[in-house]
Amino acid sequence: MTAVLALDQVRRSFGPIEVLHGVDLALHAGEVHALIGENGAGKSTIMKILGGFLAPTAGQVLLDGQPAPYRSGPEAEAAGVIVIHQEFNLAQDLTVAANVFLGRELGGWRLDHRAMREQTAALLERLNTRISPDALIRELSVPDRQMVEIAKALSRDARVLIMDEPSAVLTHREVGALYDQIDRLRAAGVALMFCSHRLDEVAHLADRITVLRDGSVVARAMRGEMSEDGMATAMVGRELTDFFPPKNTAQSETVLELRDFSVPGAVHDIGLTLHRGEVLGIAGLIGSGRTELAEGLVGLRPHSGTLTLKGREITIRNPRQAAEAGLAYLTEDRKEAGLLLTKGLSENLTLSALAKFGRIAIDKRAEARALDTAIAEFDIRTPTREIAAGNLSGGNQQKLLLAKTMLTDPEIIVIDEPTRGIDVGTKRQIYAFIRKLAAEGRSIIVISSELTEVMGLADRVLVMRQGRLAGEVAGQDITEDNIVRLAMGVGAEADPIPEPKSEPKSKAVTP
Amino acid sequence: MKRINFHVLGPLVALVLLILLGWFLNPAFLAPANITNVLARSAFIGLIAVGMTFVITSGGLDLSVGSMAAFLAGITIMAINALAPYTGVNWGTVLLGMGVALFGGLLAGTINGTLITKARIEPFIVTLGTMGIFRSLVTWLADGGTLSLTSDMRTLYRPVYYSGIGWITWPIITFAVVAILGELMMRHTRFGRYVEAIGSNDRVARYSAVNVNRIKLMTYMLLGALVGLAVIIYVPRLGSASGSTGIGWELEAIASVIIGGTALKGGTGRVWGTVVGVLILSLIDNILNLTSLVSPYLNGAIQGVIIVLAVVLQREKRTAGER
Amino acid sequence: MKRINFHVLGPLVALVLLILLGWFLNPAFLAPANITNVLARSAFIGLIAVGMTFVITSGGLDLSVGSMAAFLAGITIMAINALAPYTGVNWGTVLLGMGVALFGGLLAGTINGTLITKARIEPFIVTLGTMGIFRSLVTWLADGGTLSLTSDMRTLYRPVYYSGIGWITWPIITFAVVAILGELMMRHTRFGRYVEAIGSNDRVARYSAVNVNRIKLMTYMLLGALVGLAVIIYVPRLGSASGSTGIGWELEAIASVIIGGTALKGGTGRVWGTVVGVLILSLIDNILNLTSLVSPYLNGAIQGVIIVLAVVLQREKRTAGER
Amino acid sequence: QGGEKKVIGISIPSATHGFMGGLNWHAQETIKRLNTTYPHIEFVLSTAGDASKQVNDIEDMIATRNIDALVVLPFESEPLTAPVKSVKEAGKWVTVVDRGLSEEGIEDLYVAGDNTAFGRVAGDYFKAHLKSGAKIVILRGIPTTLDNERVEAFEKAIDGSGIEILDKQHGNWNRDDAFKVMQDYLTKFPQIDAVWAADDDMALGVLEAISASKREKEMWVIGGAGMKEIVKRIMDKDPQLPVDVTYPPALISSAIEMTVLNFESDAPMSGRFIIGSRLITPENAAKFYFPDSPF
Ligand SMILES: Nc1ncnc2c1ncn2[C@@H]1O[C@H](COP(=O)(O)OP(=O)(O)OP(=O)(O)O)[C@@H](O)[C@H]1O
Ligand SMILES: Nc1ncnc2c1ncn2[C@@H]1O[C@H](COP(=O)(O)OP(=O)(O)OP(=O)(O)O)[C@@H](O)[C@H]1O
Ligand SMILES: O[C@@H]1[C@H](O)[C@H](O)CO[C@H]1O
Ligand SMILES: [Mg+2]
Ligand SMILES: [Mg+2]
Repeated sequence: MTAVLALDQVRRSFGPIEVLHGVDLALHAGEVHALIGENGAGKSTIMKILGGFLAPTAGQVLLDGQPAPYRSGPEAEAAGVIVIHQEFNLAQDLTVAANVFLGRELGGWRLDHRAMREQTAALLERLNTRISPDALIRELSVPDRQMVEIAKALSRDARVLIMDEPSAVLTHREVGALYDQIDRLRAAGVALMFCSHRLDEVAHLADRITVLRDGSVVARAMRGEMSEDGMATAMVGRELTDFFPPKNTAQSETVLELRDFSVPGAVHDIGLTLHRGEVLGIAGLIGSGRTELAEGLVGLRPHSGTLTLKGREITIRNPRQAAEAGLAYLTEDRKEAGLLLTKGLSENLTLSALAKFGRIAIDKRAEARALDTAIAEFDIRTPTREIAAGNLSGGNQQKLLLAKTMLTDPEIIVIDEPTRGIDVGTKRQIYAFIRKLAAEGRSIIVISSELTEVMGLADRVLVMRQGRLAGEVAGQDITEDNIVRLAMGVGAEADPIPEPKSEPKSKAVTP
Repeated sequence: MKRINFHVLGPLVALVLLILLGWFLNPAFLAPANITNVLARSAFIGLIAVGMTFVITSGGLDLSVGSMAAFLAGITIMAINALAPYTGVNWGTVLLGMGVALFGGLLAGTINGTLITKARIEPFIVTLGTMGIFRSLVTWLADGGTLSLTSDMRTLYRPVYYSGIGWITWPIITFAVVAILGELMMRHTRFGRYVEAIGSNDRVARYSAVNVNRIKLMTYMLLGALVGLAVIIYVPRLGSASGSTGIGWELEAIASVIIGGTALKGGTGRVWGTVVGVLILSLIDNILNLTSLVSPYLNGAIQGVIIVLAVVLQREKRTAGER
Repeated sequence: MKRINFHVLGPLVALVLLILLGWFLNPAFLAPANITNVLARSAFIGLIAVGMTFVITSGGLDLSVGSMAAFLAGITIMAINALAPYTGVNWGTVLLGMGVALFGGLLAGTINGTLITKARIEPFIVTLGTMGIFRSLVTWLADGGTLSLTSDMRTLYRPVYYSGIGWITWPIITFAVVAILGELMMRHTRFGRYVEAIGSNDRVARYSAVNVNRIKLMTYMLLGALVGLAVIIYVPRLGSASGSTGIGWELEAIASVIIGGTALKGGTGRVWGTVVGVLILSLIDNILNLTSLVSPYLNGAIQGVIIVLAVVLQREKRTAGER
Repeated sequence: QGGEKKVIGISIPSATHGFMGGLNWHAQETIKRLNTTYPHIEFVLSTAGDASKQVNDIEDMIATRNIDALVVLPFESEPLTAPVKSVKEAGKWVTVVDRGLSEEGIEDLYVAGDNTAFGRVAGDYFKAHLKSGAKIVILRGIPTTLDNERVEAFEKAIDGSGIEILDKQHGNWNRDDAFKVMQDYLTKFPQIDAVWAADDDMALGVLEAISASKREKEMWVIGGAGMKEIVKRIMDKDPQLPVDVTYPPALISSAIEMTVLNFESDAPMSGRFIIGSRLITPENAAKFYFPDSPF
């Protein structure tokens, strides 16, 4: 069986630094190929090379055994090689339908808006989402944008579909829809490749696994040949134990209390308490309002209700007031709201905490030291320190964002998708770090779409549904089943989106 | 567009308020003669502003249009005067002159567009440069003075500005047709879609197999051609051009586009809004002339205030996390 | 900065080429008198352009600076003339006048900035509006004519433009000090850092607890104050102001900023580049006066060509391998 | 020939409207002509779009061109006064043209039109040819001192005649602007008996607006300066354009020539030469008609 698309001894350098050292790789029709590796190992670079978006510095790309005839992404697409990039590739000012059909609009002289809208709606339907084809991309949440990317890729006539961390920002429900589509395409004979840091997903989907470390292939396996532990070990190069750190008991002191907290149009009458030293998880489906709640909390969105911080009622109208009150928020939208992609690492690192680096003049040496610390503490892998943040690998961008948030030394930290796109090894470090913060007496709210993460990390889990609190689970009751049932609407397995009105304000499921 | 966005209609509201104000201050304001005057005068800036909408929507800018208009008017007049002795005083000669204006505009736009896309220089700088160049050239061609059509050609060509179908004169018809075509082009053709996509994010457009440079070039060519068209109806009005023709048209055109709701940074174009913007600007002038409320020295101040107010009406409500 | 970026040095190369050209055309070009002249007259636009660098870097724009300068010069002159009879013809009166200019500039900048940040109107529109307003006001204050310092105040104030430390006159000193402070501010202070952050992505800045509106407002206030400072050294030069003072300064200032390598879309500011840009623009004028090679009608064309060429030198190479 | 080498600097506003265009043309023609007559005299011409640039030009002439004499048409009087004064103080010959300096006694030679007369001559014509109760409109130039002088003189001249000035807006010495302003006057005022357009460029825009509204029979128009198209129409007895008031752009030629003669002849050239504004009528129009001039 000859490969549809393959790499032959491919090398790639950025400036003086080589990041791929002679990679061989083959994608076969009707097969799902997983590419795994630590952050910065070179996965995205490989995918860009396969898709024509980057040229190899040495070696070649083979399509059907012949040197690939394309010189650019669009040419590759015309040849049936489609890439879903790790970073979004959508025009913010255009509608969902316009983005899905960008470059291949339907219609003659006059665009056939209706056909494009209908076909887009059908694709989205297939993915089981409620996104409107007429919505502007800028109005969509991060996971919704990912779903649009997937819909866009599905709409093309793919022989090869390459997906760079397609599930990193998706919740349980959308991930299911994605898997269905992958199965369907595999059955139709498409050659698929994806990368992911969710190793259970890799085990579930992949027919073939390639493990990359520091730009070289270090292991290959077929379905069933490699356990999740084996994958982790191969990626990191050493054994990983104790994935989640042990939970410690939170103190009884309440540091934060919300009553009747609402964010117009998204969050309704939320009441919650957060204790010193506690890790509070928030779970829910896309659109359940978790992000809006967090953004309301730190003053990024208009809100109503009362917020009591260490016994004092305060108002927070903007993130600066939040920062002054010791409250920090780490956004899920790393590219648009988290990092200045064209700026250097230290400019990004110190932006929120610049006041610490000098009253008037910025102490650049202190900044450099802070970067050293951050690189060490968060294991940021970067070819050089002079790189622009946007040129870091996706996972390393996430680490930089974490480091940036922590630099403000907050007492209460709201983290939206803390390990989005982060490799297993580093995840473990981050979990340990979060625990350490809690042990120091800080309080952390973790919003995560990865159920295992919420379950493994949180002392208590709040579940949101349609902008309201659906319930709370703690201790032994933190189980996947309990959380999913609350997120979907209690006891309604068959009906994922029931009517919102009749629900009680908050349903405690505490033991 | 299903839901009604108040801010989208902002400029329209401003326009209606202005019309009511004009009518209240002087009933002659709504006389057909005045309406013809105002609409016909709006046509030059209007045509240019429609083209400018595409350029700005794609993320570009063109400061050279005023000087380009002067230059094109100059060469059109020189061409007609030079041809008339051979081709005769007839419509053929006028048509040749029109061809010079259109073709010259297309060429001028191509020069701007090529420098911007091929030589990759900021549009602001390229068109600031060509702005100086075109104006110098026309001053030089006119020897510092005025280039005028010979009086027989003038008489022949004149109706193109002043006549039409009843009170709807040719400039008005041209402007209306171009505005409608422009709106259709922006909304319903690939070209319009690509222009918006490029202005929104040109990397995304490039990745989607859009020929970004060609589309950008085309926006400048379109604008150039529309400047040529504006010149075609400008020349018969006064029959002359000089170094002072079209001074400040670029600012008026850009202002109309932005008042109409197109973002200066590109991505969303609204041709009908531009038309409203053009009308708002010419109405302000007209109303100030029709009333003598304030010292004429203060006209500029009143204009300034109204421009800002017209845009206040279309402020967008803050969305997610934006404040 | 470790490696030398050729495109960063582009404007500097253009400047050096221009200096060599000037020297070649006329050796008197390098005489101290000429150098003093050129540097001193660059100071007005220079001061304004340094302020404009911050505004543009933060993603803003200010079209009103030329009219603002005219207006401030007008009220400064009126204030000095009005005060002199009471406070006497002395430096105290001049200082009060300077205070009017600075404070007026700060206030004007605050108005622009507030409309932009609080009322959330496009900077282009706000400052197009205030551009008209300031110019109208000065024309109105001057009754269509010219506002002039009384001759005794004029004589007293004059050395502020014409004297200094040897050939280094006060305008040169002021410009140099402001340029250095500006460069330090952009590179080494929180303010500069925030300005760049806001210009490169204001959402990220907001999420990073930067007070975006306050910083933006401050850029307009800084620019206003620098326009005031420019007026302080402009008034003693000509001793008068009128409706035509400062016409086109906004374009010159913006062009200097962009020639200097600051992107019009914001995010990266280069104050030293702006200084080079200002010098390039004033040298072009000066060089055109060094010989009588071309028809004065074509001066604008030559300027245009040089501006474009100066920027060609700094085109960025597309990153290798990206496609 | 072969006299002493001299450099004469000429600084004038750039050709931003018809009149200035004419002035620029005359300056260049004169330089060409004098260059052949006096090869040892070098001319340095610069044009400026605003007062500040004009001061720069003059500074450059002193610093790099080593001029012996300066012929200057100040963009504005006040701002140019001190810079021109320092040229004089540096021992150069100074000729001022048209717009006088704001301080007396600086220049050696003053060659100018008469702005007061420009307004008065027009005003006198209105007074003589309109009945009491007649209604007129005025188009003013760019807001400047010289425009103010003209309008004041005009208003003074018609004082007591019973002529009513309906409105006076700025047409900025520009055809397009004048066209628009006149269109709006025509909308606003049902009765207009005459128009003082105060500049021939504006007069052309005004005439066009009137003819588009088909009200040619109702009113006549008076411009100013002596543009060839206008003079031609007066020669042809156009009833809409009965007369014009001169303000010849050629006065720059006289100024340059007299400055040259100061160096080349023994005749004393200093003093004031005011070229009065005269009325061009169909009878004398031929004398004012120069078909080759661009103005
Ligand atoms: N344009 C660029 N300039 C410089 N270095 C780059 C550029 N793009 C990628 N790199 C570097 O190449 C290396 C590989 O990056 P790549 O994005 O392929 O990693 P990855 O395996 O996808 O990681 P992640 O899991 O974090 O997404 C990283 O060190 C990255 O910093
Ligand atoms: N009731 C609703 N009806 C329609 N759209 C909604 C509703 N609630 C939220 N949305 C939209 O759904 C999107 C996702 O909301 P949000 O970001 O708060 O979800 P989330 O719970 O944080 O999940 P995630 O961050 O994983 O998307 C937003 O664009 C929001 O406007
Ligand atoms: O520029 C003006 C006018 O055009 C006028 O007609 C003559 O005087 C000049 O100074
Ligand atoms: Mg990656
Ligand atoms: Mg979320």
